[in-house]
Order: sequence, then C-alpha cells, then structure tokens
Amino acid sequence: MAEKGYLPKEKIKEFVEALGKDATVFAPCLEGDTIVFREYAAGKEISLDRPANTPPKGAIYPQCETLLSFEFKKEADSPQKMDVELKVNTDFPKAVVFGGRPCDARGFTVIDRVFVNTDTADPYYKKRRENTTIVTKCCNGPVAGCFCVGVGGGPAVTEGSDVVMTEVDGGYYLEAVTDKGKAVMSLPMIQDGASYEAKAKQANEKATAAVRNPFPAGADKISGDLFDSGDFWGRVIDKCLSCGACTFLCPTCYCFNITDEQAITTGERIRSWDSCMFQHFTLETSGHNPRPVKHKRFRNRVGHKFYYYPEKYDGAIACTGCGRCIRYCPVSVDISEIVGYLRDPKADPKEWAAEKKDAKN
Amino acid sequence: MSTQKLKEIIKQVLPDVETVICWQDGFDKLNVTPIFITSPEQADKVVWNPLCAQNLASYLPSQKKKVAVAVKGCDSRTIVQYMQEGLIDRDNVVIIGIPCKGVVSKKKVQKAIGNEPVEDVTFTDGSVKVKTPSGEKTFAIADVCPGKCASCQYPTPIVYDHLTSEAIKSDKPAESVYADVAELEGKTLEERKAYFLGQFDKCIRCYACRNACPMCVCQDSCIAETREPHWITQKLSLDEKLMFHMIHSLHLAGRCVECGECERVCPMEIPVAKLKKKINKEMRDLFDYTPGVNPEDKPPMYTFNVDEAKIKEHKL
Amino acid sequence: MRVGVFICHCGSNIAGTVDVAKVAEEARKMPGVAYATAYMYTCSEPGQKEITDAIERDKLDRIVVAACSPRMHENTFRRTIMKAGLNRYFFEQANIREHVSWIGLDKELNTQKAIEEVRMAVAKVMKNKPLFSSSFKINKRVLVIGGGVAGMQAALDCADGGLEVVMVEKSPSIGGMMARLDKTFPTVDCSICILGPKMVDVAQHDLIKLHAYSEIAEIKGYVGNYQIKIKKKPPYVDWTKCTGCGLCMEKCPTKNAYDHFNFGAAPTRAINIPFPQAIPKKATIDPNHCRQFVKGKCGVCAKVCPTGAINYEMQDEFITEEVGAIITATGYGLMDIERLTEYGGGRYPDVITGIQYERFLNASGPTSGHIIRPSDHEEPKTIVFVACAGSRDKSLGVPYCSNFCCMYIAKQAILTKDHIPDSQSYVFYMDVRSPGKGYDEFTRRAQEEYGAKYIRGRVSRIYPKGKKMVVKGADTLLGTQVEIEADLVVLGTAVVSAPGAAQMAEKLHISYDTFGFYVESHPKLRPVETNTSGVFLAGACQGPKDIPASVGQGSAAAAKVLSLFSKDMLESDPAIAQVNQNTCVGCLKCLKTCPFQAIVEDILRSGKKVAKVIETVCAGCGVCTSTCPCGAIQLQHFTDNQLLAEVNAICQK
Amino acid sequence: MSEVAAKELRIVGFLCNWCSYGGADTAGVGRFKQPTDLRIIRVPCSGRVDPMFVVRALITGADGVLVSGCHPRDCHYTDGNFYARRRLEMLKRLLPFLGIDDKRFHYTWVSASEGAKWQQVVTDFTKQVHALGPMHQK
Repeated sequence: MAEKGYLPKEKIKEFVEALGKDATVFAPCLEGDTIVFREYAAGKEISLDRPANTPPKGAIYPQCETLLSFEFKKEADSPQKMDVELKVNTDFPKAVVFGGRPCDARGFTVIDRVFVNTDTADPYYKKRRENTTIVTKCCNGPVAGCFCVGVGGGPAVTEGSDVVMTEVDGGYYLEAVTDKGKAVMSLPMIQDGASYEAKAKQANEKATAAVRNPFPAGADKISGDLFDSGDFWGRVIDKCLSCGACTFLCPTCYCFNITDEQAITTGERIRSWDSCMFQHFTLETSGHNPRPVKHKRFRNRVGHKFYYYPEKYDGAIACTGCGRCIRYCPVSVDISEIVGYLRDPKADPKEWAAEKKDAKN
Repeated sequence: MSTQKLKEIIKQVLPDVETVICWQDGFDKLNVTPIFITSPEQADKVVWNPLCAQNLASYLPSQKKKVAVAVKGCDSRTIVQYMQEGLIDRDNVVIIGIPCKGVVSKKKVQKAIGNEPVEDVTFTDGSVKVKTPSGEKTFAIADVCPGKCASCQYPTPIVYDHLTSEAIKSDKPAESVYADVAELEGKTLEERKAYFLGQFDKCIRCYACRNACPMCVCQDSCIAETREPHWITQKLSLDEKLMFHMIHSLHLAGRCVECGECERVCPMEIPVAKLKKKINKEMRDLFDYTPGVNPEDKPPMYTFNVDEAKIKEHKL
Repeated sequence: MRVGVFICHCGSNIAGTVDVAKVAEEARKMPGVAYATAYMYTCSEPGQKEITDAIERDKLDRIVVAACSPRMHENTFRRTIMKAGLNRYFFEQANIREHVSWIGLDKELNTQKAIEEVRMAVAKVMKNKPLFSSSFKINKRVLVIGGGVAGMQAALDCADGGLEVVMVEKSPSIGGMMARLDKTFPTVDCSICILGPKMVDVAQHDLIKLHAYSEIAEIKGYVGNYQIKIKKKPPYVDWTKCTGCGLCMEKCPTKNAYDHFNFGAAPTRAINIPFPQAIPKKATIDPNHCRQFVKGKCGVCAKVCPTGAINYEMQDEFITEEVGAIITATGYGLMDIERLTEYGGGRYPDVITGIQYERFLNASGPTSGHIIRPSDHEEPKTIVFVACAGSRDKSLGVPYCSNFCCMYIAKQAILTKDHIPDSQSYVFYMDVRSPGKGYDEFTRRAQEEYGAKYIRGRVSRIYPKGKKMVVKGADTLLGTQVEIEADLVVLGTAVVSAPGAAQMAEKLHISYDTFGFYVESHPKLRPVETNTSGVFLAGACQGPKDIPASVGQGSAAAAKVLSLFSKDMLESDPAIAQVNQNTCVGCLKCLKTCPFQAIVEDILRSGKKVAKVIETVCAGCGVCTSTCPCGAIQLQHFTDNQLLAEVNAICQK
Repeated sequence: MSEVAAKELRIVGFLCNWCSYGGADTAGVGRFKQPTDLRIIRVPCSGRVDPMFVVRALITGADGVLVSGCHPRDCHYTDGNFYARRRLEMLKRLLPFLGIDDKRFHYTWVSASEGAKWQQVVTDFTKQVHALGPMHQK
C-alpha cells in the first residue's frame, strides 16, 4: 500500500464518507460565515479554504464531557439508607480528525505531554487520542496572525499528523506519516501519488517562506526580571477585555474545570474547558483570588505557554502559532509581539513598553 | 484630515488626565488596537480611519483616575447611558468626539478578499482599497460596514468636550434602525426558532460578547459562571447557551446602546445583537425610550408609571 | 441532610381525594428524606407532637409538612420545630389542600400533583438556611388617624394604657359622623350627649396630642419606627388666640358658604365653628367662599374678633411625628345623591339624604329641630323613607348592604312622630336588617307604636306633582303597585369608602378592596389588623358598621397596640435581603428600585462602592433580588437558588 | 413517564404570597374545580419574579408559565407589581421573537378575594397550553 497518494478534489466527500464507515469523522463544516469542527453527517458542507474558526481540539478533548454519572437508589421501606450507582464511560468510538491544519495537529502533541505521556495520564483524553486518526491539510499560505514557523512549526510540518495532504493542481497529494496513516492510504479512491511529490514539496516550501517569523533571534528564553515586573504587564494589557476567546480558540490550552450537577435523583460530574483569563479561574473558596486583575491573568497565560511549560518539558513551547488568539481577539492583542519583546527587550523597543508618567495606577 | 486634529487635541488634554484612550495600528494592516497614551510621543502613534470600530468607552467604568477617550457617535451613547446609570463620574472623563461616516467590519472585508493575508489598506472618502498577494480590490464602505452603520442615527457624538471636525447629520431613515428585526419578525415562529437555535449552537461560551459589552459592568461576578446563584451549568448544551444569551439580553433590556461590539467581537460570527435590538424596539414602542440619548432619562426597567399607557392586561 | 416529611389527612379534606399513603411512600424515596409519614391532623397537638418526637428520634434537621395553605399554619409549624430545637426557617409547607385536594376529584392526578408538591418543598427546604431575627427598639407612641367615635375610643384606650397618642383629624373638629347625629338607635340616646364627654376626654387627656384640621402627608419607616409627616391645613385663624366666642360667625357677610358639617342641608357662614360642642371649639375660614379670598377684600371677621385671631396669611405647616404603631379610623362616606337619578336625587330639593334629615331633626341643626321641606320651609305631613337607596345594587357598584340604614330610618320614623304628631311616615324596604340587641324590637315599635307604615318593595321612580313628590313603587306583600304623594322623601343613601381612602391606603402600604374599604388581615380571625405589621384598623374604614361595632373595634385596635408595645424590643423579620459584598459591583440598581428605600450606598475599606441593606427597613419584597444582575443581593428564604430548586424539581426534561 | 403524566402538561405558576396565592387559597376554600397541571411556587411579591425564572422554566421542561400578582396599586409592597408589569410585558414581547410561543407565558393580577377569577385564569390558561401541546419531547 503506497505511502504516497493522490486524491482528486471532487472525491473529497467520498473520501470523508469512507473514513466515516467505522469511525466518527470530525471535519470543518461551513455554517453561515463560520467554519466549525463538527461530527460530519450527510448534508454538511466541508470547507478547506481557510483554517476553521475553532481548532479540532474538541474532537479529542471536548469542551464539555461527562466524567461520570450517578443515580441515588432508595427503597421506600428504608428511607434512611441510600446507595449511589456510578456509571463511567471511557470507551469511545474510532474517530478521524479530517481537515485540521499542521498547527492544530501539533497542538495535540502539546496536550499529549500533559495528558498522555505521564504516569498520571487522563483516561478519557488518552483513549480518544489512541482511537483518533489525524488527517491534516497543509496550508497554502498564512492567514492573518499566523506565526507557526516562529515556534518550531510550519505550514507543512507533519508532527502530530497521521496523514498530511498538500493541495496540488486539482487534488491533494497525500503522504502517510504513521502506521495509522498507512491504513488510511489503503482506501480505494486514493490513486498513486508519487508523481505529485515534487510539486507538493515545492508548494510547501513556497508556503513556508510566506509565513512571518516574529522571533528572528530564534527561540531563546524569556528574560525573567522583565517577566516578573507587574509594571510591564500593567502597561501591556490595559486594553485586554479578559474574555475567554483566546483560550477557547487555542489548540494547546487544556485547563479545565470540574462541576457536579444534580437533578433530584440523578446527576453527573462535568469536565469543561476553563479559561485562565476568567476572573473565577483562581477564585478560592475563601473568596481570595491570587490573580484578581487582568494583567496578572494575562501574564499567566503568556507564562504558561512560553515560560513555565518550556521549563517543565525541556524547551517545548506550548504554542503552535495558529494565530487564532490574535485573529479573534476583540482588541487585537498580539501575543507574538509581546513574547518577541520579552525575549529580546532591546531589539525593538515598543512604545507600550515606555515608562508610565507615575507608578502603576 | 481629522487624524491630525485628533493628535493635537490629545496632546492638548494629556497634561490634565492620567491616560488618553485612542486607537493605533494593529498587528496587520486590517486591524487597529487600543492605545493607552501617557506620554506625548505616544500621541503620534494614534490613527483614525474606518477600521477604528472598537467602542473605547467600554474602558471607562474600570478607570480609577481622570481619563480622556476618543469616541465616535455610537460610542458616545455608551457614555450617556453611563451617566444615566451613574456608572461613571462625568467630570472624570474628557470626551474627544469624532464625527464618523461609518466604520468597516474587518470580517466582511476578509470574506470579500477570500481571507488572503492583507498587505496594505488605504482609505479614500467612502471606499477602502485592500492590497493582497493576488492584487488590489476596492470596496465601498457602505458594502463592508457593520449593520449599525447602515442605519446610523448619531454620526456625531451626543456628548463631547472636543470635536475633531464639524458635526454631521444622519442621512439614514429612522425606521432603517430595526429593519433587520422587522425582517426576522416577518418569519414564522418555527423559522425564527430554528434560526436562533442554529446560531447559538455555534457559541463556545467564551464570553467575548459579555466582556466587550460596555453595559456589562458586573462581568467579573457574572451569573453565567457562579454557583451562588446557580442559574446555568457549565454544560455546552444548547439550553445552557440559550440561557446565557437570554441572561445577557434581559440584563440589557432598556440599556443596550446598540454599539454592536457584541457582534463585532464574536469569534463564531453569531448575530448576538438581534435579541438586544428586538428588546430595544419594544422599549421604544412601550416606553418611547431610546437608551443612551438623553442623560436625564431613566432606564425603563428601573422605574415605572402607576398607569402604563401602552401596557394592557392580556386576556386569555 | 435528614428531611422529615409529614403528609396530613386533614380528616377527609385531603385524604378524600389524595392517596396520602402513596405520597408518603414516594416521599421516602426522595434523596435526603429520612422519615415520611401520613397523619390524621398534623396541626393538632398530637400531630405537632408527632413532629417533635420524629425530630428527636430520627435526628431530623429539616421538616416538610404537606397539608393546608402555609398562609394558614406556617407559623404554627415553625413554632413546633422551634420547640424541638430547629431553626424555624428549616421548614416548608406544601399546599396539597387548597391547591390540590379541594379543587379536583381525580384521585390519581391529585396524588401525582401532591407528590410533586412534596418534591418541590423537599427541594426547597434542602436549600434553606437558618435565619435569626435581630431586635430593635420600639417607639412607644401611637398615631390615630381619624377623630370619629372609633378613633376616639382607640386613642382613649391607648392613652389610658399609658401610651402617648397623636391624633390627626381632617375636619376642624373631632366627632366624625356621630357628632352629626341627633339621636342614636336603639336607645334614642342624644348622640352628642354620649359623644361629647368622650370628645372632652380626648381634648383633656394629657397623653393625647390632637392635630385637628390636619392630614397625613407622608409615612416612612416600619413597625416600631414610623416617621409621620403631618400637613396642618391653614384655618386662617390663630387657634391659640381664638376663644370660640362665635362673634366672627355672626358678623360674616357671606351667608351662602357650603356647610360640610350639615352636608349642605343649609348654607353657613364663610367663617364658622362646625357645631356648638366642637372640639377644638375654634373658628375656621373656608377660603372658597370667604370674600377676603374670593374677591380679595372684606376683613369683617378680622375687625370684630376680640382677640385678633384672624390671620389671612397662614400657610400649610408640616410637622413630623415619630410613632411605633398606626390605628386607622378614617370612617366612611355617603354615596353622592346625584347618582340616584331615578329618585330625582340632587334635582328635587324635597328629596334629601338621611344625614340631612338627621340635621333637620337636631336641635343644634340648621332648623333648630323643626322638620321643614327645603323647597318651601313648610312642615311636611307625609314623609317617605326609602331604604337601600344605592345599597345592594350591582349596577351602582355597591352590591353590599350598608349595615345601619334600616335602623336609623326606623329611628327617624319614630322621631318624626314626636316632632310632628299628625304626620304619617312610610318606609319602602327590601329586608329590614336589625340584628343587634334590641334592634328588631325597636323597628317593631316604629311600626306599632309610632304608626310608620312599612311597605315591602323597591321604589321605581320619584317625580314632582305640584307641591308634592310622587313616590312610585311596588308592594310585594300585596302584589300591587303603590303610589304615595309625599311632602318629603328621605333616601337611606349607600355607605361608601371615605373620600381619599385609596390615597391614604397607598401611604400606609395597606391594601383596599374594589370599594375602597381597607382589607383586614383575616375577615374572621384578625379583623382589626392589616397585612402590614404595625398598622391597625378600627371602625367603618374597614367596612360599613354601626357605632357599637366601631367602638368595639376602637378598643380592639388599642388592645393590639398595647400588646405590641408590651415588649421593649421588637423582633425584626429575618426573611430580608442580604448583600454579598464580594460579588456586588456597586451599580446600585437595587437602591434605585427598592420600594422602601431600605438600601444605601456603602464604601468598603478598599474604596470599593457596594450596596448595603438596612435590616429594619427591608420589608422582604425581593424586587432588589430580581433587579440585581449578578445576584449579589439575595432575599433570604426566597433566594434565587431556593426558587430555582423548586423550578428544577418541576421541570425535569 | 406514567400515563398520568401523559395527560398532564407541566405548567409552572409564580404566585405572590399576599394576593394571588391567597386568591388560589380562596378558590380552594370555595371548592372551585380546576385542572391539575399547575404547580405553584410562592414568592413574596410578583416583583420578585425575575424574567429569567420564566425563561429557565420554559427552556428546561415547562410547557407553560403563569405569573400572578396583586392588582396594580394594591401591592402589599406598593411598587412590586409595577416593576413586574414592565419586566413581564417586555419578556412577553421577546419570547415569540426567539421562537417560543408567547401563549405559553401569561401574567395577570388576581387579589386574595377573587377565587372565582383565579379558577377562570387557571382553567383558561391550561386549555390554552393544551391547545399548543407539549413544548419538549417527553
């Protein structure tokens, strides 16, 4: 079975439905002006011409899932005795993430380090991750905000993907990256693609050159003292609205919240994404909140991705440069510009870094 | 051009305020981002063009000291509503008014140019020219402006201390304001239900619409996330999303100044302002009240008349 | 959480159409319920003992009783669980009688509904928090509004009980309607002879402070701490100087001023003292008729007044009184005679109202006791009394009986015979209402001894014929039409609520019915209390009633106030609003919408602006809780979570 | 769902304690027959009823919601029902826009003495909701 294949554009629907035979396919569906990752079903329109508004992270790490459900059981004749029946479900069907981008796929590798490659693996994420095949579409070029090349990625990087597709005249050049990917290549509608390999390589190089790199000096560490100065963050982030758009659109954010919901006799324990930009993220039961103001929260967000995570996972950056947090930020905060300055304060002094007239207000 | 006049005014007011809030260039040519000016050099960074869509008045309630802020006509209604509800101290705000002929929705432009990266954006009176790798395209601002500009009734700020150019009058008919609401009202109950449930299904509960909303001053203790009171769960079901958007709409009843920020910032392009505009239409019909127009008005949901002219008892 | 559920049979009231055993069984299956039983009469002594025993035995910490309406026995059961050591707010009552068993016969549906009502109550009780009332000082002074017989009785009883009383009377003198009467039934006592001494007592009692010719402008505060703003209307006579000599009345050139005291039975002077026994016996100028005000030039009374008491420049004067309780005795009004069009009310001078006739009978009345025909001042020989003139008539919006017209008509028939021995009285009646002691015997005497002819039938029309007034009616006993040519017609006009009663109720925060009479807390068990603690009712303001009932209620209201003030401190109602000052953002929308101004702005040490509730002023309506966008202010015992628990218990998808 | 529940729809009632709850009691005392679908939640005042309670009930399983308070001017707390009247009228006009039939929500004023009127309100409203049928798939 060939490692290299070719899939004509008009066969995309057929290919997705074939993938859907024994697995649930998550594909970027066009709904109005929005492209959302949905479980593919007949009648949904797949759109590959720009990265989806949301990353496919939800396919493996859903925004809201039931960790366990419980039911109280009581007998009428012994009202003081009540036992609880727990139901846990961790067997998930096979799935395929189709149409994600290389930065989305690399996002999973960031989460894998925390949820899978540890002795305290998360059973839910791990099971779904193992059951999922990731078919990634390489980018023809960057969109507003992209900077994947700056964080070790690229529009054609294969890390995290099982199959990569590159758009070449009238179809897609497929290349299997892993064994799981090879299984996909065996589908009937995939023709032999060796002849397209060169053209695909050329298209990928052209795309890689087009993406901006916000960190020309390379990936050296963030300067500690500047990072720790509250004054710096106060000036940087006055404009931030402290909403959750950046974190909920980020392929690498994995923080979550657990809440129990009970309805008289039944109930469930829910895990849902949480955002470090929300006021409630670090609100303690005592009412104390170590990060009550937004600039402390934003410092934590940047720190987690570019400071704490790299320290813990020997230099790996918890950001794949997809640019969604820049593209969809209500006030266009550019994280790459801030991190660029943190890494090399002298290289390009930004006006927002200028000293304020008096101390912090 | 009024950008030069804007910079002069900013430098003039800077000494007696803590900060001047205005716009500056963003991360690419199609984006502007706010700037909190504290020193005269920063004033040169300021821009004013149809990309300056964001309503900067939203920052005012959180400012502790005296600040100046640049506002368009629609943004000024936010300040008037703050005055009505006592959420800011008018003497602590220097308002730099900018008469505006309509801003641009960057999402509409991106869609029009097929989401290609933008190399350059220039503005001539009434139109915008966008340079992309596959060439240049020009659009009339009226075709790529957000809904609110197509029916703008207040191009010139209602309250201001300085004005960057002569006041201009609105040339849009009053009934165009609620044209989109009327169009939806024309549909059947089922069609509207399907429309709204379909749209709200895309919601990812990131609360950008709430945090961008100038009137949502209690966003840090919003009941969408609290357990005391426990109105909604953290589930991502359609019910909970619908509940959140109803909470937002009902809390804005008689207060929403239609600045359009909620729709502008929604990453999933959900028309969240529709519910608020429908309530505003009812406020106008019921109480002849338009939010954010007259500082002396009282928001209708926090007052009452013993005899309500337009509220009749419903018969079964 | 260990909830005890008690389902009440209520005899057969509930058990008749609800399977109470099944409800108890289902209750036992509900999470948190540790004990559930059905009991014959839960509100009875043994029933309450069943609850206290169960609390001991099964260490219950929350109680639900499914029985009648909480408006009936909520306090009973709260006291029960308090005796067993639980906080009285760890209790919920499910209404499965008035709202379930009594309104439907389908046992299966009723049982299902009763189970869900219990499920709602259990869901709510599990969210209840212990609440503790704080106590606050009482201002042991009482305000009596209205100086009629009921108000005077209440004031005297309170003052004799040692309380300081502030009495406010709208007209220039106390005495109310009774002061206008000549005689009273059934004893035919002279009205002013029995009322006068009481009026003097009121005037001379050192604990009673009288504000006559004054009105209530505004009432603020709550039981134990009311601030009453009183508007003292200008009599244009300095009452400290006026000795009541009446000289001004004699000399006043305006002779056609409307006489409020005599209900316009005859004109009076622009400056007058209402009646000889008036308390305070001071003159008052009617600005609408006095030439000094109307034409701007006269001043006769100022010239003749020996003490120079006249002062045309007097203005409204506002004073504030602090009191702890309010007794409302604002009396009643009479239907406007012009509304009785078919009787020629207001069109024919010889068709007058009962109270005007009473003034003619009265020796100190405008005709010094001589009964005359207003048209030609002749002595009438044939007088027709019409009972139920406007009363018991839905079309005029007065479907009720006015209580005492039959009795005063009988009295007037008797007095007419005394005044004019050769006169003949006729009384058109539907049913003679004479329930009191000696009442029926009195009406018998009117017919047998004094020859009044009682005709059972309604009057259809009254029209003039020459000098006579023809009264056309039916006589249902004879089954014929009847026509009487009368010299004078007296209409027993309907009793209605006092003018301005509705505005007064709104100031007092008490409710009034569609006729304007004030609504008592319970028609049978609490007739003199209102739903607003600290505000009591006495007399006809609560509904038409005669003098003995009004006096009785005067004393009852006084007794209620005296018992309220028997304690030095009053317990505040703990079910009031509380602010969580961590989540409050200080938008103060609650402050703007609080009907009682019970919320104020507070600045925390951190400089943050937040809302604060004044515990003793909050009445517990909850408008603030539904106004607060972030739920920072919560009405205790009706918090958002408690009500949501009930909603969720019903709405299970 | 037992077949009992099949006959009944879920109608949630918010009744003010001083007037409408008293009116419902009076209707009970007067043995005025009513359908059983209504479940009554007692609130101190109609002003306490946040429109969100109505929305919450309608979205999470109720087929109809009824709110009843004191007649305007007759509120035990003076202003409560004035606020309720404005807020509930606003909600009544918003619901159909969102696709929820506004015949599923009704607000009215019933005093403690109007037992017969309360019977009429409950009977008519239950009939009106039954005409619309269940709002949620059981």
